[in-house]
Amino acid sequence: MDFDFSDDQKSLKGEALRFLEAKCPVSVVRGVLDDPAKRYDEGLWKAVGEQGWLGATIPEEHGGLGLGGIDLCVIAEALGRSLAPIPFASTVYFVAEALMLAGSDAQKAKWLPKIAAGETIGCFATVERPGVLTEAQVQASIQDGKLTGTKMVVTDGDIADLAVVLAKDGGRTSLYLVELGGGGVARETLETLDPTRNVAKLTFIGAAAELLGDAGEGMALTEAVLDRAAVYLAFEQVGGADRCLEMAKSYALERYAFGRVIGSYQAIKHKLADCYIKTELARSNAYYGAWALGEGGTDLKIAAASARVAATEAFWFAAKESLQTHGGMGYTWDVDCHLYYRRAQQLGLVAGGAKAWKERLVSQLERRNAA
Amino acid sequence: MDFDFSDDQKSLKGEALRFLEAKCPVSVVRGVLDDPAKRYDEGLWKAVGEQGWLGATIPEEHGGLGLGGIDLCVIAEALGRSLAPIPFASTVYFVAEALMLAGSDAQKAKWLPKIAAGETIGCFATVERPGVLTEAQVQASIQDGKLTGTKMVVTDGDIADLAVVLAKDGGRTSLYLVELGGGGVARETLETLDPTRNVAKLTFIGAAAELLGDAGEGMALTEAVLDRAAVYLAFEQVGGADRCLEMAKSYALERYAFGRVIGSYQAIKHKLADCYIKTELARSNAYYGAWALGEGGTDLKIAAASARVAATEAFWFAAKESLQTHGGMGYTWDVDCHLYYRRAQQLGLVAGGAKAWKERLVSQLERRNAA
Amino acid sequence: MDFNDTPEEAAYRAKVKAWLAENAPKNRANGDPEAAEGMAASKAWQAKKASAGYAAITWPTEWGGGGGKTWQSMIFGQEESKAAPGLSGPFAIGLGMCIPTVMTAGNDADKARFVGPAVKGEEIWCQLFSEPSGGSDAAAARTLAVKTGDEWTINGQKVWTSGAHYSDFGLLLARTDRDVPKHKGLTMFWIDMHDPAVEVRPIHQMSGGSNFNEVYFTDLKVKDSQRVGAVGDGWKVAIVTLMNERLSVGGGASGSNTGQVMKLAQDISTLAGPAAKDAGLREKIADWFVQAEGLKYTTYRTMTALSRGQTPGPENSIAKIVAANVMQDMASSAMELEDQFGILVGANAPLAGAFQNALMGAPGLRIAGGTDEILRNIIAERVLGLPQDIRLDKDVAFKDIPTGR
Amino acid sequence: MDFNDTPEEAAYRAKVKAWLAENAPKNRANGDPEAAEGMAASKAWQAKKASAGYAAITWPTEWGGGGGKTWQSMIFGQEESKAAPGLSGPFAIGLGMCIPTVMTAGNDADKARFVGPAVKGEEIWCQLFSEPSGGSDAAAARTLAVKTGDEWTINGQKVWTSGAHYSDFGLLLARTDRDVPKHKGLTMFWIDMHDPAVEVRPIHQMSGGSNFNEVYFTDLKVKDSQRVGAVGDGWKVAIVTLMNERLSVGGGASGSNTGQVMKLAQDISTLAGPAAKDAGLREKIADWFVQAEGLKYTTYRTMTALSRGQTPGPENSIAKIVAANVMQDMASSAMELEDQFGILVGANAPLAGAFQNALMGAPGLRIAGGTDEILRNIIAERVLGLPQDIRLDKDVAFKDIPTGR
Repeated sequence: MDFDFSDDQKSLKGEALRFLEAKCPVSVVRGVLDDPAKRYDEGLWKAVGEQGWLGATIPEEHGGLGLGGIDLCVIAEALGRSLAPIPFASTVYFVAEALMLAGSDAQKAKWLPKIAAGETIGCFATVERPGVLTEAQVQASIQDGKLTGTKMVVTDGDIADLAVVLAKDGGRTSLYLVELGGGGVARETLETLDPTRNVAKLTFIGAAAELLGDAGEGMALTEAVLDRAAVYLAFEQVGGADRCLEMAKSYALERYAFGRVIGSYQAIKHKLADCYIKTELARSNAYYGAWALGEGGTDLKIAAASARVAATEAFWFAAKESLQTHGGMGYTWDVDCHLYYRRAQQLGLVAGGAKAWKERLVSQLERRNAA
Repeated sequence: MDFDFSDDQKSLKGEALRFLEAKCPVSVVRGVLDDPAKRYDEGLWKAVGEQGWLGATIPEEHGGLGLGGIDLCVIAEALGRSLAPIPFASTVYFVAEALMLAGSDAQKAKWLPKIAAGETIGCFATVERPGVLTEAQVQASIQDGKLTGTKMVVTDGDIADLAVVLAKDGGRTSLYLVELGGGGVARETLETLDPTRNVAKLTFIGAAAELLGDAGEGMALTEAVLDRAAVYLAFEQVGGADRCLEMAKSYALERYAFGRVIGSYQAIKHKLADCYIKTELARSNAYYGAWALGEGGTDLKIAAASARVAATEAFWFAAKESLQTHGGMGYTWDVDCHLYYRRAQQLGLVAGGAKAWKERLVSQLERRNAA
Repeated sequence: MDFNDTPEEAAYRAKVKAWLAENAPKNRANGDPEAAEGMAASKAWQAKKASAGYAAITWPTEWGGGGGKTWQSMIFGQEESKAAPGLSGPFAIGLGMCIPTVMTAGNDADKARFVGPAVKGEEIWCQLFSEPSGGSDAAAARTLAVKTGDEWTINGQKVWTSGAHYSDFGLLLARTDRDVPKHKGLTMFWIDMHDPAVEVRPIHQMSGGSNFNEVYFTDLKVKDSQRVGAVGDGWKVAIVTLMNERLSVGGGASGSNTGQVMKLAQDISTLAGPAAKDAGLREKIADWFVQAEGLKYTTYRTMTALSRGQTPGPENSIAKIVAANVMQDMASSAMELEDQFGILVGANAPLAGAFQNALMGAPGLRIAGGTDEILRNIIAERVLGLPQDIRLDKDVAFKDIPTGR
Repeated sequence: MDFNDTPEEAAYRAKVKAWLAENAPKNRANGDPEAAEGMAASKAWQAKKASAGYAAITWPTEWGGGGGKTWQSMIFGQEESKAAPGLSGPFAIGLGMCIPTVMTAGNDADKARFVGPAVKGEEIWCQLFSEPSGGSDAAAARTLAVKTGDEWTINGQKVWTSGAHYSDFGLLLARTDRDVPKHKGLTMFWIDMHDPAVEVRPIHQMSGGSNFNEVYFTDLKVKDSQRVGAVGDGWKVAIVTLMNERLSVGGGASGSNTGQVMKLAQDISTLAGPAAKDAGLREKIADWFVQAEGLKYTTYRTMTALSRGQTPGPENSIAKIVAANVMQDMASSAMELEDQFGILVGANAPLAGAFQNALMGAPGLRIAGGTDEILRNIIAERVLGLPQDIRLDKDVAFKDIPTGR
């Protein structure tokens, strides 16, 4: 039994926190928020690349650090805490993971080094309609090796170089690699609740597409990618929730009402205790998810869903109640609460909402019980 | 717009409260709780009968007071508050209502005067299996005018003289009147969470049964009875919730911890504020239900379901958090909190649980929206 | 119990409806008070109401009111909200809070000067109580008024002031004595919002909008005759203002908005099938519905009490706390149903982003006019009779109350 | 991160399992300590464990312990809970709380006298802190000890005492000075529970059971040598006891019990079809599951810290508050699913009334050992560092603290 980060992982975490405190103060986040033309912070992206984080789990032979998933979790927690406005999740949790899960040797050799070096930004393009992603929803199709169709709500779709796209070829749903700089691709920026992260609509009209993984395995691979991404995202959410609790705590210790700090009132004390409870439960579930990254199978499916459900709840609760603790100040643009309130929704929805993950979790439990 | 009880109704309420304070102190409730042989308080039953309450809504021609449903609501609120351990709901909200809804002139003339006079106790026997009552569940059947089958969880089944039973004759599900003193009826007391109310299993083996209402209308009539009963029960629940809040408030004002009354701590203040909020929402929904008793139709179906959902939530919350407010004392047998904790479950389940009523509510809303 | 009008009510409603049909502006281009034409339309409407006795129905006719009953005012409000929605907005604070305070505590000259123009919509008022240091604690006001001769000099800052940028006058709570306990050192004044010593700055809200202002006073000179009530009586006067706020029951709670969620659910799938058939969602809809409808019927109970000439009970104190939390919960649940699309706002989002807008508005509703926490305290103390929180700021000179600064 | 044993851990676990397979009672008829044969079985088992060094694994061998590590104790606990469940129960309070207190604060004679027999299961201890007047506030103890010569006379009452009826000795917190502030006037004693001046009365719980007692002292005479720690140091000593309580991480949180709800749902229908397919129920199951599993993994984190020789963080403070509320919510939701059958208990109820039993037990769990409210306060103050509640009972002589009497 060893249910904690190793000393190396703890020191990586410390390093990541210090790095982001220096390179990603909230001014960097607000720089993207306030400037509609700015879709991510390029300086931070470059710096993060130089740290080697983009290739954390990419094998050394492909230019990565060859670390384990747990190491990436540690980085994710720091990124979530700092609201880093960069296409890290899309590129690393989704596209690099998809390549490592399903890519051919040639595909890995071509793309992983570029991702590790920060030269290629990725995006994951699956949904077309509101509601949970289902196979029936997928209309994008391949004809003569060319992709035609529209993908909505593609995070980082405006800035990505490479998309992993879910599409149908005849009756078979598969994943495809599409270079967005090629022809037949139109992009349109979509306005979202969290302008610190870019989202686009991608329209493909006969764009060149290359099969990723086996034909017909598109849904299964998508789920496998989502499971891994869910664990990393859960660490971002826990990092965000931690920060919300800290902000609420500091404010509660400095803000006076009726002659004493508001942190001395039980209404605030117990609200923040509940916030702590939810965050610890999320952290423990996320740890289990981190462990399961190395296990795969049903363990990972259950752990990923648990981590996502608990972390989505924790971050949302922390974000909204931290804002509430700040009172009127929390409702202003200039105080940072709303950045977390927005990001809690962004992270809670980007890999699908908690409701769908609860259904996935219970289905897996049923399957395990039946086995 | 006149959305409150009339002066007459308010004075009836005051009278009912004073009467029950005198005739149904908690010692009467505990008398039934502590004595397994005692299935209800016969003295209280007699006294309530003498008040005329059993015939409140029964027409004067049948020996009742001929009052409206709203008047009965006022009485119900007082009964719920006092935890009256008598077969009032079974007899009045269920059986008398079923007779008034569906009985023939002869059936009304035979039974309503006896109910009004306190000579006949009724029970409503529908379910056979765990889970929501559905037509498929009904196995009890009529052959040659005789009833055979088993009904479970029949409230007041041990003490009733007359049962309204849901059964099938061939393909048609209908309600039947069965005199329990006749042959072919076996009764077995069932242990429940709330021993202050009697519950039995009724086994019929060729018992004489008389059709109540049109053949094949059994499910529709059952729902119609449940709708009316739900409104009356909601008032009992609001009465119970009120009492729980009062008990918690008094205890919070007299119990000291750390040198001051516990009611001065926000944890308790805000808990009781939430209790007040839920109870007021329940009261308002119950008022709407009371009004709708006179309207019937979709209005009543929506109002009854709303009243039941809100009142079940309010009483359960009040019962469990009033107990919690009492701390260790609340967990003892000698303090009355558990009587309300038990009754909150009894009232919340007796006409079907809130989950099923939520489904009924939304179905009705859909129907209304479509119309 | 009866949801229908009494004959007397029905007759009044018919009269009101006829008048509205005749007089309410057709094809109103823009009721937004932030735009010049919208404000002009509002002022014209208010003048028309005043001339017909509908501007302040319950006030005596000698003050420009209608000399009517509370139930008449409620019926007019219901019908006006259908026939001329939003137009009366800019006058609500003045007629609902400030002018009643002047009428109760002001001097005769002020009453004569201000009531008429306010009723007719010629002058707009704002309320200047909240300060940065005391959002929940208005009696902690620090804005300082110092008297020299017959004149006061005011310095300080107010915050969360609705309509300050289009107001002509403001009712200002200021500290006039720092050496006595906080509730005793306050004094109320009216001020001219057009004075150059008054600066109004909009507050940029998290939702992007600006419905409130900060208001700064730099050596604002105010005559002693602008005092409303006695020196040191400011808190007593403020309570009059705030009581009037609590009594101004609006056109009624609007009931549930669950229909919108049901509409959304018809077009969306969950993993198990159509969302409209999802039992989890259906249970939530039922829960929201009974809460929202419960509030609506609670308002009816209050209106019934007013109709009967009774003082309403405390039932209405629960409205905001329930409505705001249902709004936030419903919005985030609906977005969860939209799944990845939930993050979109505006035209690309389902139902044109209605739930995303609600999500961004809800935190403000949970805070403005008393946070959830303050309201629970008020219910516990004023409704349930539980003890006040332990106060460290009573019987202490204002200047000695801990503030962390 | 690794859920598997290290080689060292695996070797120890194998050794423990072999010993347990050899020594644990087969076909144990009755482990109920309330029955004579059950208590005899418990005492025999404890003696056997002591002779093998498993009775107090982390204690020094000179005190009858095993001289081992915390991680060994955890592994033994896990395996013992499978091989010999419940048998060690009667000794938990003595070995977990009372004896460690004697070892820390007691005199040499007491240590020599009591540690050995307690380890061997020959003598059972109970803890006498809580009183009727101060359930959440143990320092408010009023049981009075008055000294005459070398002897103390004790009068008063304790409450919520587990195992008092089968205990041989008790650790008693008594008030010895009413003229100093509450935390300063307390003194700790050990007492003989068989003394006729001690009366034990079972508490009749709302669930029908009696797991706790009231204990009355009427002129109980106690020698000054029975004092544990200095006069007036009782609260400091009590904190040692309570700290040991917090450190005694048991065999580990058991994880979720959602399987039982899923089992129930397979046999039950809702209006829309089989309950097992009901999305509302499935979402609840997921919520309960992640909470229960979250607690389990939180325990693992604590155990890992102990294994590594670190002091665990405060994570474990959340366990009871979460577990008790999940238990209550799950029970009432399951009963709602059973619908009218939900009111039944015992054999006629679905799953033999498991959820009804849980419903009746949950309120006790939410209260015993610190209410939800006290625990949230502890988390806020000790974990988050927020200020203590304002105390009116500090720096005041105990006799002058308001009690309402």
